[in-house]
Amino acid sequence: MVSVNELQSMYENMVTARHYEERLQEEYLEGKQPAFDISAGPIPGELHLAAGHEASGAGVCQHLRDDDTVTAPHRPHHIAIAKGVDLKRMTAEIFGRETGLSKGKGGHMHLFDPEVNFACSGIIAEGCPPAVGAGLAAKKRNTDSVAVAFLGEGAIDQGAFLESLNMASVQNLPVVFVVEDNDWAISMPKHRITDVANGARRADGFDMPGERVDADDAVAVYEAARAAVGRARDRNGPSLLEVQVHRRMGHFMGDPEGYRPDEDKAAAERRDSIERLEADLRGHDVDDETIDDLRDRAHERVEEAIEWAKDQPEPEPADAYEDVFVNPASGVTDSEPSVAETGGDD
Amino acid sequence: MVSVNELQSMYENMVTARHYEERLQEEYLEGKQPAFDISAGPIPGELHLAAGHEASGAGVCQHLRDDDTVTAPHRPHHIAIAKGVDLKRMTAEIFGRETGLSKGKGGHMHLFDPEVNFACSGIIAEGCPPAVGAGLAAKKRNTDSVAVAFLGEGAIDQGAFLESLNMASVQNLPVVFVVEDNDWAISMPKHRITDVANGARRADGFDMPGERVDADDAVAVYEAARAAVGRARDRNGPSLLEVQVHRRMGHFMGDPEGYRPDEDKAAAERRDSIERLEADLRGHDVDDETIDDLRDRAHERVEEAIEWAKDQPEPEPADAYEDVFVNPASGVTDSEPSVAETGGDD
Amino acid sequence: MAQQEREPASDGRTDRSLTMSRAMVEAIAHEMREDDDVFYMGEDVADYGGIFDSTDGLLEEFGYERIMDVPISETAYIGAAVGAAQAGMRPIAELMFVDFFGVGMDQIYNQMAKNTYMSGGSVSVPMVLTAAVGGTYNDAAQHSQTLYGTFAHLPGMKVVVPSTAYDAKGLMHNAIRDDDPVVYLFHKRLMGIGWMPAPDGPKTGVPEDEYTIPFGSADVKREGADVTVVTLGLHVHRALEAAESLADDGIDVEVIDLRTLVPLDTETIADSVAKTGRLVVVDEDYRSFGVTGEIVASVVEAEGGLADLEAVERVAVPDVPIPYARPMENEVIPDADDVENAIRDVHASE
Amino acid sequence: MAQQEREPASDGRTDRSLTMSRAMVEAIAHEMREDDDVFYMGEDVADYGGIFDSTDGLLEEFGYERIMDVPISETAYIGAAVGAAQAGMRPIAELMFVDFFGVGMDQIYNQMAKNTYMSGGSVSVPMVLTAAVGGTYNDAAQHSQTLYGTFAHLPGMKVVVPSTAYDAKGLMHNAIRDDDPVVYLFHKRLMGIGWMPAPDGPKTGVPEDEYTIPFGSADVKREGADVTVVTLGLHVHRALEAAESLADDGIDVEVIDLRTLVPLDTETIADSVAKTGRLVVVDEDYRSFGVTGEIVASVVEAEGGLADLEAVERVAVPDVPIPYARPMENEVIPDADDVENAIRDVHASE
Ligand SMILES: Cc1ncc(C[n+]2csc(CCOP(=O)(O)OP(=O)(O)O)c2C)c(N)n1
Ligand SMILES: Cc1ncc(C[n+]2csc(CCOP(=O)(O)OP(=O)(O)O)c2C)c(N)n1
Ligand SMILES: [Mg+2]
Ligand SMILES: [Mg+2]
Repeated sequence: MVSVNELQSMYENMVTARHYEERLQEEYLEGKQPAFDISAGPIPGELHLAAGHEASGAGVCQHLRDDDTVTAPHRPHHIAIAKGVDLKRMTAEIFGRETGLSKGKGGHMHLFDPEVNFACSGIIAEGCPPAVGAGLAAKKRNTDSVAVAFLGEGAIDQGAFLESLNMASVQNLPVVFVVEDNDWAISMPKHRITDVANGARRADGFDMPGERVDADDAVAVYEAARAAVGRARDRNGPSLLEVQVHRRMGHFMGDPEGYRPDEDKAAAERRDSIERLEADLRGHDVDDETIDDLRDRAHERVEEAIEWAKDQPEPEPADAYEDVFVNPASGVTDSEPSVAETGGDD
Repeated sequence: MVSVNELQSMYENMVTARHYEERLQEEYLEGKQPAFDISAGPIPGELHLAAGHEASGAGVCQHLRDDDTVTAPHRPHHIAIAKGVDLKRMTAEIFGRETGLSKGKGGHMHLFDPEVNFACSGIIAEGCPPAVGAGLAAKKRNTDSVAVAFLGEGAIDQGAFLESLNMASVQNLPVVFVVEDNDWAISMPKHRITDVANGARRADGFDMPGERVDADDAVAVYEAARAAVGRARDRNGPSLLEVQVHRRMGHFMGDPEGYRPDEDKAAAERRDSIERLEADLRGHDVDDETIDDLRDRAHERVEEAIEWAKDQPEPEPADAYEDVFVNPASGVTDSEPSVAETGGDD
Repeated sequence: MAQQEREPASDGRTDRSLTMSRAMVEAIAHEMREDDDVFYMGEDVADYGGIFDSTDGLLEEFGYERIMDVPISETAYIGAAVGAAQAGMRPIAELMFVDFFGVGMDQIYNQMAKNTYMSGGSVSVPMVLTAAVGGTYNDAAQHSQTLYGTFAHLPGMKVVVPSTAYDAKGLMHNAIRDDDPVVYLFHKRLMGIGWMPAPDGPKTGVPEDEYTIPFGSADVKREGADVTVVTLGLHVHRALEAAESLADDGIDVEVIDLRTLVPLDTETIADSVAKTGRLVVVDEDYRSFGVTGEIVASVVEAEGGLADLEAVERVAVPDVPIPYARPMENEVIPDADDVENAIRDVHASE
Repeated sequence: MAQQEREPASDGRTDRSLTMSRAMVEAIAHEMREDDDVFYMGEDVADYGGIFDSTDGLLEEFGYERIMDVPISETAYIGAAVGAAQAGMRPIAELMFVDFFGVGMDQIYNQMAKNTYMSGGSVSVPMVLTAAVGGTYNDAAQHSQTLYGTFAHLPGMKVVVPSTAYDAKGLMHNAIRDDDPVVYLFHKRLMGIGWMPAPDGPKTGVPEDEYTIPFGSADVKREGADVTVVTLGLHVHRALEAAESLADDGIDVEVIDLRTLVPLDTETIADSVAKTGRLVVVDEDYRSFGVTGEIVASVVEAEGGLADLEAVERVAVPDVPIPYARPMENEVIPDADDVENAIRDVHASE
């Protein structure tokens, strides 16, 4: 059974994530006015917000430690927050600043925080194999850390995910695959791209337990994840979990969502996992004041991170030549991972 | 129920295939003596023989017409024979001759016979997506032709196969996937690379029927394939079939098979699907003479094909520049598929 | 300039201006009307109309059967296009961003590109693979590449890179009708998408009637006597901008738009360098082992090329992934100033 | 020649000859003994010992846990190597034939190669990706490529191509110890596999002790004054053969073995061309948009390079897939005669 402390912790993560997304949305859109221009404003590039996905990140990561690895997809913020990624440096990264997690090189789809073993990336299902690799490293080193790969329901038809299920299974690795099913892959409804309404059905074909949590319910996710993470930590092998979530915003900021029925969007708003968890908290006799405190603290943290990030300096142009092996103009024999050799493009 | 005619037809295909492999083995190895040298002898390159796989090709293709498409993997001969590929031109191709199916450009892993819609290729599971495409074309053109993708059990962990299952399923395409399970992927036993002893279990995760035929039994394959091909032809969607076969020879010619227990190899020889089918024929009152006739005719056809092939001329060096779009040295604007422009490498 | 183009029919209103995406879509729609075997597959190509407007409006006319959304299974659907093409259809398959090629490359280069050859010509693969390329909007290392060199290096595919609406339409007609596989790479920044403003150049007059632009015919987008700039895609416009700016200083720049990398029109390049003696090659792909090196080598190899050549510069993305933050992305993707500087350098040399 | 190599310890018996595969395996075994974090993953690497002997004998010493057979899931296991490397281990992942890159390329180039950059250097990916390359034994279009240019073009990977047992060992030590991802491409024909006889050259004296060969140091395998040949892999030996044959005619050829494509030792090349004025670039990859063009461009760009250069030829696979039958395969893969002819051409020119 979930403890009140854990409920509160999940709640705080979820409220932080929700407020974070809402604030990023403001900051992002503000700069793209009046006609939406993706290359304008304080936050560069694409932005995929996860409002409505919070129960998944919070419920799963509640079972994880810093030495556990998480890989996340293009919609990563709620997971990063629940995993304990440094919020200030993550925000600075999203704003493209020098003190960002990746010094401004990665942006919101490429957040890496080795302190808590978190990474995300922008190609569908791409994080699954590296999660298998983290599980393999844990097994080889005989630690009890685990790895969790998050992906969207649109990603369950991608080879990288399906191959990873088999590899984790045959090598009995401590890996949990978590599918966040928000019913949409950009504009494509789930039923258009797969006949399997319950993605967890795929697990059996790889001799792995699969379970679906059919509501935006942080506590139900928490319970299912307890079993899956526990199984991994006890060296009993991988699991697949599919979690129903909802996408409250467009696929990316600027998405006109012309393909989406109004009722679908309205339903996403009705099924609010945060309200539901609030009710659970009250059911556990947590009073209004405590809940308000948790929420205020979360909001404050978000504001602080955003303020801090916006104050940070931008990288210098020449920083672009650092942190990669660069094919040197002459026979440089340095084999360090970070080399600054090439001086420019002309 | 299978008819006597059909039993005889399968038998003839199987005996042809078996004798073909044995004869190719002789021709191939003869030229590589005394120390095995892969680049010597009348048959160039690698050679993957399918002795022991015959029940699969024969049992499935018995249900196919020329307008049905088959894609096969690196071990294709028995399937090609059962599908009705021109044996002479196929043999000439294997011997690298000008009159081969591909004019000597493809070799034994790249046999294409558009007359009967057969193709094979050398990358694991690579033929699955094109089979899906053939099924898609049939659906779009509203014909009742079907497509069958053959692959090895080692290929069921490859993304191309797994993605194809989903795509065929969600688009309800007339495709049958046939897994030939010979227990080995080169030197890797099946249990080392997957926990799913019965690969047909994967089907359910894509909402598709899956069935396994657990013996080297052409009649059982025939029955299972009847249902699967029939389902496809009737526009009821794809199926997955796994068929137990045995590899009587090395993975490729020259494979020392040091990894393979003697008993495993002995078992492969014991479980001979051809002997089994012979017994079935006798059970259907086919007499010795008829069986001998079938066998003799098959052997004759093989000998003829090999003799013919060995008599064929080799391609000219400059033929290498034909049948592909070649980046021309100057602004040639030809957009035909076959262009000979580049004159050499120096 | 592009002598080979078929003249538009007399009723074609050539004064009509289109964005590059409208011009592409017009060609696709025309081919789909003419030939039932043409269809389009990709992610978000139906209701959404293509993330970069590549199929905008087609669903309404042709329906879900011919403008097909597919699972996020690039290997499966690109390979399915190969299979359908071999069965005689003319599929167009879209890879949403060229950067995703790595999940489906086997089907692309080992089957689509090779099956004609491996079958000795008995099989042809008349399909088009479209993909969006390019940076300039801070989408970082996995969504900003052009990868021109990667596709042009591997034999069996024609590689098309339009820079204007006029070219985009004619090249698309040709691509769909071609019996070989064609990789058609369109630059996002040129498409004229509402949320990603295009520069002025790509929106051009486009005849309403069909017309084809043959592959392998580079287009001299600007004639000049002093320096030859060879480029493609977005960088045609950046080179033209640099050329205009240098005209004031009396440097007369010729700008060659390759339009196709395979086949490559080395003749037009060599002729121009014979005239100018000075060469600047500009692209948005990685510098090393790619387009710029090939163009330089092709000039050096041409009859008299080495003698003609007085100075050369390459302007491309230095060999680093594309960074996210603006100052860094601007640094690595060549802009008009970078091109201008290179032109000045080769002009001043000797 | 290779000044930078660490001297073998005095007890090293440098007169001991090894095949290239034995030399590679020796380096791997040494690193595995020294560091528990090193392990090897691939298809048929355990009991079989690697289809091309790349792990021959390692299972016996290190067991299945460290010499790991994996499912035929290149995306999964190469990506798993990335994950394990980021967790601090030092995996070696083998792609059995480089031709299969297309099924796993996303993990290779979008993660292995880019994660260091995309993380601003907070993550490193100390792994080695090995793959067999090359033709000459009639394995046709899907099993005979070298694809040097494909890997060298995309940033973030070091690319190593040994041509002798001595180099193979030193480069392998360096590859495993490198904190960057390294793609190590070994040519099948050089390995000394029983069933695929190697030419004489690759079997060389190899010290028993460890030693490293720094990346980015090309090796002048033969000094000469008249013509510079730049090459790598198998073609080092074909170029040396051509050079010997030409020596009788008084043409003195210098043969440069690149050893690594990334980093590229352009200095050694430019110095040689400054001396000879004549350049032949030879490789086994496709001609266009690849290695040969890059080398030519790098010489042209070098200080004084354009002035030094009097004649150039490229010898590579013309832009066709590799055909199966011998007469055709022999035609497209450059042999010593092709190299000799090109050298004669550039020597005769002017
Ligand atoms: C291999 C690949 N194909 C396509 C894309 C483009 N793309 C980005 S997100 C997305 C939809 C993902 O849907 P889902 O996995 O359900 O995640 P969600 O966005 O709903 O959270 C697509 C197709 C990509 N990034 N990578
Ligand atoms: C993508 C890819 N990976 C690896 C290989 C090398 N390879 C060729 S056959 C084979 C084993 C195939 O086993 P299976 O599918 O069971 O077929 P079988 O040979 O047993 O008939 C492997 C690994 C390949 N051709 N393609
Ligand atoms: Mg989704
Ligand atoms: Mg097998």
